Amino acid sequence: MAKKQSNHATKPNRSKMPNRSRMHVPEPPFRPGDTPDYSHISVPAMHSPHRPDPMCDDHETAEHALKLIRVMRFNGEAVGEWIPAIDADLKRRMLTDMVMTRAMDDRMFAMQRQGKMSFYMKSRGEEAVSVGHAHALRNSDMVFPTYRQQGILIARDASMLEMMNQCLSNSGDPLQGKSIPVLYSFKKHGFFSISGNLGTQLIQAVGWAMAEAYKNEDGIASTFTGEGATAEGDFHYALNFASTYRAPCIINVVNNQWAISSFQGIAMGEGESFAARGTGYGLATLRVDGNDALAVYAATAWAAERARKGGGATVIEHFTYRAEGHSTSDDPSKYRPKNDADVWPFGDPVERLKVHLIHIGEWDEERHEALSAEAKKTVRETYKQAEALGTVDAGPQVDDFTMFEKVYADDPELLTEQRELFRRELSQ
Amino acid sequence: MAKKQSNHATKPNRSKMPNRSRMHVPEPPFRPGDTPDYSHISVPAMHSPHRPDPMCDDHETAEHALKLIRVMRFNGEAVGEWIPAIDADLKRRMLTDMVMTRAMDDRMFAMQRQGKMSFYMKSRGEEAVSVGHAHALRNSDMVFPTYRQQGILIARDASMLEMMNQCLSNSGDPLQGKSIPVLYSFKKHGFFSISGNLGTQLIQAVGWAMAEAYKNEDGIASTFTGEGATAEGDFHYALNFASTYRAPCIINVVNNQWAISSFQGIAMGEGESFAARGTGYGLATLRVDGNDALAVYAATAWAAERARKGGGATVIEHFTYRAEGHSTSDDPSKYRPKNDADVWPFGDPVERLKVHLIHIGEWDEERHEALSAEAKKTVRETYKQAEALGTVDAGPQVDDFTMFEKVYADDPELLTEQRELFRRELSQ
Amino acid sequence: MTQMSMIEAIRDAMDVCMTRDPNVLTFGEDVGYFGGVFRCTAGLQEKHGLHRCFDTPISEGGIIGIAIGMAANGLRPVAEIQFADYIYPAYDQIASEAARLRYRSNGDFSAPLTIRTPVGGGIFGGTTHSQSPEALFTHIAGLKTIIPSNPYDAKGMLISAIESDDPVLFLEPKRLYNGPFDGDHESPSVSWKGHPLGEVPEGHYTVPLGQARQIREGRQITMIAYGTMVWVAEAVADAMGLDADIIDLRSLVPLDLGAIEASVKKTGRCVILHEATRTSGFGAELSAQVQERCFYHLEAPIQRVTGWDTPYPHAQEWAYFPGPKRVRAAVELALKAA
Amino acid sequence: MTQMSMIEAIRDAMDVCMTRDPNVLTFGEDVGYFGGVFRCTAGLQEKHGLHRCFDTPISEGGIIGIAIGMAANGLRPVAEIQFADYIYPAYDQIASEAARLRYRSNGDFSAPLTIRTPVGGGIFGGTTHSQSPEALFTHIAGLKTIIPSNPYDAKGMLISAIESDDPVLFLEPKRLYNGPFDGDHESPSVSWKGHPLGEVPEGHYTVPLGQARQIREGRQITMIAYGTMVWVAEAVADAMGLDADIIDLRSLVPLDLGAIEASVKKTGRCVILHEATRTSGFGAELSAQVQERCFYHLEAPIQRVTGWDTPYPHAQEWAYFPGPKRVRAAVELALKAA
Ligand SMILES: Cc1ncc(C[n+]2csc(CCOP(=O)(O)OP(=O)(O)O)c2C)c(N)n1
Ligand SMILES: Cc1ncc(C[n+]2csc(CCOP(=O)(O)OP(=O)(O)O)c2C)c(N)n1
Ligand SMILES: [Mg+2]
Ligand SMILES: [Mg+2]
Repeated sequence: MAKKQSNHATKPNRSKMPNRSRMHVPEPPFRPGDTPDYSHISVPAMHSPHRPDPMCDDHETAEHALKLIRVMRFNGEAVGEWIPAIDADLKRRMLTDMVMTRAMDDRMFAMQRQGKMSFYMKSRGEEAVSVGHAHALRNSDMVFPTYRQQGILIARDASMLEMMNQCLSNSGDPLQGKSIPVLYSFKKHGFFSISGNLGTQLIQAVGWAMAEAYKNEDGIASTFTGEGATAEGDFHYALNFASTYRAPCIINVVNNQWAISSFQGIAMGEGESFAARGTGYGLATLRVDGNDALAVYAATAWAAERARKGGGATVIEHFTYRAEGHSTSDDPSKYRPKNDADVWPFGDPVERLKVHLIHIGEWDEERHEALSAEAKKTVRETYKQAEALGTVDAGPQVDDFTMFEKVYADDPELLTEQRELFRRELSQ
Repeated sequence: MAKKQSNHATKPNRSKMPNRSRMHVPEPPFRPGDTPDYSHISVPAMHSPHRPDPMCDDHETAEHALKLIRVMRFNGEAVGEWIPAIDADLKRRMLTDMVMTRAMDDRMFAMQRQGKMSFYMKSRGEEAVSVGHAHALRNSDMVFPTYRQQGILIARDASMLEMMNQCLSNSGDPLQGKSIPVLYSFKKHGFFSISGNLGTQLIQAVGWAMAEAYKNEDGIASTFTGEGATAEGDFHYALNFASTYRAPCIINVVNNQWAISSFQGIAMGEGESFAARGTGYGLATLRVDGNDALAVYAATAWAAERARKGGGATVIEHFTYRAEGHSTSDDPSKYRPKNDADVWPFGDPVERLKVHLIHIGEWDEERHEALSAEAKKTVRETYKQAEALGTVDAGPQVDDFTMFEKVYADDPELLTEQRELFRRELSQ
Repeated sequence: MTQMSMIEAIRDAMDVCMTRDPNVLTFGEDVGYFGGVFRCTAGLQEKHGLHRCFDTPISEGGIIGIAIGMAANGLRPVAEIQFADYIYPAYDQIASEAARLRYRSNGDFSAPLTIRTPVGGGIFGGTTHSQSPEALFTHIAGLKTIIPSNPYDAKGMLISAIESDDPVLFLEPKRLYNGPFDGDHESPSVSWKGHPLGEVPEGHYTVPLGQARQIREGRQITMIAYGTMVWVAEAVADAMGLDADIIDLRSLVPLDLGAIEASVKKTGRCVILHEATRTSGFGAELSAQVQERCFYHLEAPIQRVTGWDTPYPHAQEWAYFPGPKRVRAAVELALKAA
Repeated sequence: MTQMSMIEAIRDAMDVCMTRDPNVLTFGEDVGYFGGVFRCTAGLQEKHGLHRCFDTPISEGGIIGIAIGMAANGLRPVAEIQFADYIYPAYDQIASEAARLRYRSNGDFSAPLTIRTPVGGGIFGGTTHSQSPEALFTHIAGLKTIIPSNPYDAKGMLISAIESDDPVLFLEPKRLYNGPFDGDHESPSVSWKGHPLGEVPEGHYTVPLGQARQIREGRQITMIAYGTMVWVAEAVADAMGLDADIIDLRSLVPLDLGAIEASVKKTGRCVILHEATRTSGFGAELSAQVQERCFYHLEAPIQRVTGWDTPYPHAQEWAYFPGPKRVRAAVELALKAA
């Protein structure tokens, strides 16, 4: 069969058992012990597709679903039609937010290893996606994030102390210990409560966006999923309802190549891109280099304009790489080559924005080092303040009785009874 | 915004309330009281897309998702690359099956109106889809039908008496009254038990097909959904899993324009075809004139060959029209113009195959009348036999105790107890 | 006061709320132009506009998903699920999301939506048009589950549900849409016309959630029911000449434990009725509660009268339905026992 | 006999079945190369081949959907749902399809699949990694729901489940994966090594579904538990020096009513334990059954010890968990009463 060239080479069956089955199971090109080589993935240098008018017919974006919007070359030069009209201040701000996000991640990961919290999830390698995206939206646009968009909170000036308190489930935790670390909720920053259940928020975001239109307001919603979770029904619901009601929203698929231990081919199958999933629904579709903060900004701004003007939803695939383990519970060396992240051909998003800023004469190595040092210091000091408010297993802690609160708007009789039972249990 | 031409004109808001909302809600072009005019829907006469090799790259079928495969012109002439290589005997057999299906539908509908059964669903206007499809498969290929593919059973020589017995829930009902009318199950005819829950069987069919491949057998599965039910998550699961594991199956969307009272635009949104939903998953996609039995046959044969040879799944949209109410519980004049079916520009599937057979000199009006009369007679006589075995409220009936059977492979203690309680209840 | 069927009462509740509050809207499969397969939303689109009463794709998960997003964004969506048997694709959105949003965000967000859906058998709907899945929802902390048995309650409770700051599942016993039903399917159907509980006030009123309705007072036995079974209980009490306390729960969560406890402490005997499958039905919770609270007052084992532990069959519908005979047998057991 | 943790026992059961029967296969999220986030399928892909142990898209509904199709087509699929908290997107496929297929087709088709999924708290998993949704499945006629409490049962029951001609939901108390757990989270964790129930036969054996295990014999009180709570019950019985009958149900549907009835008729007192939310938990059904069958033998109200009617909180995990204190209080109530 003349099936198209796939984005990933397929490996022979590794099992000791002969496989007479005709059932096809996709496998990643490289496993532990292999030497990864991504030369089959093309890194388009100057080949960003044309930038159509944001109110164009969705057809005009069909090819965008299969190409890759890029702005920054590896040498720092910005090229092509998608160069966003933003000044150096904003670019430096984006760099700062990305560096800060990474510094916080590193600290929290280390503290989890020391038993200060039950769990943590880093976003290393994906900082450009959240930060670039956030800066192209209005702060009042509601985002429905997954657990890997902490950069949006940083970009929106959320209190890092409150974020840390949430992770530590301490006495300052705005969620009073109810949720596991990183499942933030910050309505005041247009950041919807993150669900532990993958996918569910995609369609909720569409409902939120429909409500904006219903109320004749011009806010939009922006929702995120990993490429793995696109397989949930909610993804289909979101695309379908967004299309039917022309909901003003952006549906972001962060394709970081991995869903815990499963490579993106498990969710993708014979498809070619996750953005292309949107084509059949009549939605606009963009595919963007997720390690290129300016490209992410540009694609987001395009989609936000389209949504705000009544043009309906855009599916954006952010093509990137999860540079670390899935979470503190994960060891990626069990299922992919140790140096996989290093040989990934799209570089590091912080480095790339830095090189660009230097290239245009708005940044230098010293300032960058100062920024990194400053970020680390801020994080360290903020963490100290947070720890003073307690950790998951050292006081001061959340009052246990808070667990009975906020189940309903007001407590039903049964819960009052149970609270009393618990009081007696404690006094035993 | 230069949005593409939509397949349906949109109507102004009919409500008495001023609508300041920006939320878009699609509406069908015509409602009761309107004079329907489908001249905006193009009926391609000679423009069937090219017939690629069934093992082609799925890309090559992307345009097929937006065009319409047709074989028969309205004058009966067969044209284009998709003319199937079948002889007049098989064509007459298809015509016979379609006529028989319609005759049975008419009779059962009338009998439901007389209270002989609780419910019935006709397939008028869609007979070519089921019959044309069935004849292009092997009888051993498992179909996962909806409630509107009774033509497949007729085409596969299932006993009409058994079908009627099922509808009557009488003493001869192979399902012993457990299921409502038309939810047939005929494993011996490769006809999977129909679920009352829409959509669910799409992904089950993919599992069935995976099992065929797993066992290294060359059977395929073919599954059906109405265009309305494509909005269920199961549709997405089916496309995704079929793509990932290259399952040997066919995913049929019967777009009969209506889902009870909702026009196809509610499910479709800004999309252009239901076949196109498959494109983003890397599946082959065909769109076929569902009132053209030869085109349905040709598309099915193509997809079956592809699946059987290991080329994976095809999504086929059968573009047709539900010529009657949704079911005996429905009154379509409440939501669409009374003559909508008559002005639908693709004609009647029985008529079209008949005209073709006459055109090629293999049929004439007399034979057709004889066939119709014969079909009516067979149906009438079979129905008499069925009624002699009981109806839903006149004996002989299914023994009530059968309701406790087949819940599990063997009865758990609790059910034995409940059966005993029921025995006592009856003897009160 | 006007005469209303349960369908009209339900429609009127939505109409009243939509008229008072521009944030109220309703949608679901066939809900818009057509007005719903049971006609509960008939006329609402014409009156309130296309954007306030509209059709959705056939996607129960999607319907509840958008309702959550809308509710979190300040609207008061009323979502219809065409039959309760089709609510399962939305189970995750209801149980993991709507019911959890307030808790997991510690009150930062909430999802005050109402889900309406017809339940119960009696219309020859077979396995997939007859189910009563209430117990599957009463186990979900954060969700309210209610079920009226007559037009008056239906309207007042639906208004309460729409105005509630919590997600509410509003179950509509479809066998009661057009009239009360005493459980005898062979007797001619009765309409709400002329029935005192078919007398419904015009305009706005509420029936508070969490309060049972005492249908009649008695000292001999307590009959706890909801939905269709309320009427079967009454009919059996009449036929047997029972001096029964009959409680129509109306709200399963929150539950009116006070009413239940007071009654069983008085009568010492208790029969619980529901149409759903027996094992792990809501009757189990009621039985456990009664036994925990009234143990020393019980003079006989609490009896459960329920559907069997099988799917709801089609032809054997009336053999499955917990009709008067099954209720009578249970009452006799509850009375006979020492 | 070899020493096995519960994880190893579960893996071994699959290995044994896959070795004996080429129709057995297993799949789920991260199940293939990696061997599952709890490592239950580690090594099975390498040993049995890519097509017999593989990764799936993150789509619980899809996973169960293909399992149904495969099972109907003669295979014996074992599907893993990564956490029971994520089973709800598959609820429709399980309840409306797997559990109904035999019935609605009157035996023409059936779906003999096994669903494995970890349940319960105790690992600081918060609302979405701690749930015990068993009651939601015990209400579904046509489905079997089982839950082992130790490696020996886990292996024997999983083999029975895979060989069962009915769909089986096999719940794995994740807090017991690596060792028994007495409910005191502050004491050091214990391993299955050296524990008698960590002694597992090699090769094929079965533990029949529907038979409870009598953990210990006593005359004073009956403690009914399953999963993690079996160990908490034992610990409390030890600490209090109870002469208790402790029953590990193992199978919730089908239920070993004989064992329950015999025990409570003997002791006259009964405490029921589970981790799930109280309202409409499986304890309600157990309480109702005990009350119906043993009413005249009961000397005190049946007590339920459960999680609270709230989501499973993160930081307050041990305040939510029905630990030794809560069990002790219930036992005291059951014993004190007349
Ligand atoms: C409904 C559901 N199923 C499974 C999980 C367990 N789980 C958590 S993260 C994850 C992988 C997600 O991968 P992806 O969507 O690619 O996001 P990424 O972690 O790469 O950002 C899985 C399977 C879950 N949280 N929810
Ligand atoms: C899960 C589910 N939701 C809703 C229904 C109710 N229902 C039955 S048929 C139908 C319309 C289906 O329309 P479509 O898929 O286009 O099929 P058609 O009837 O046109 O063949 C609806 C909403 C159902 N059976 N199952
Ligand atoms: Mg990922
Ligand atoms: Mg249709």
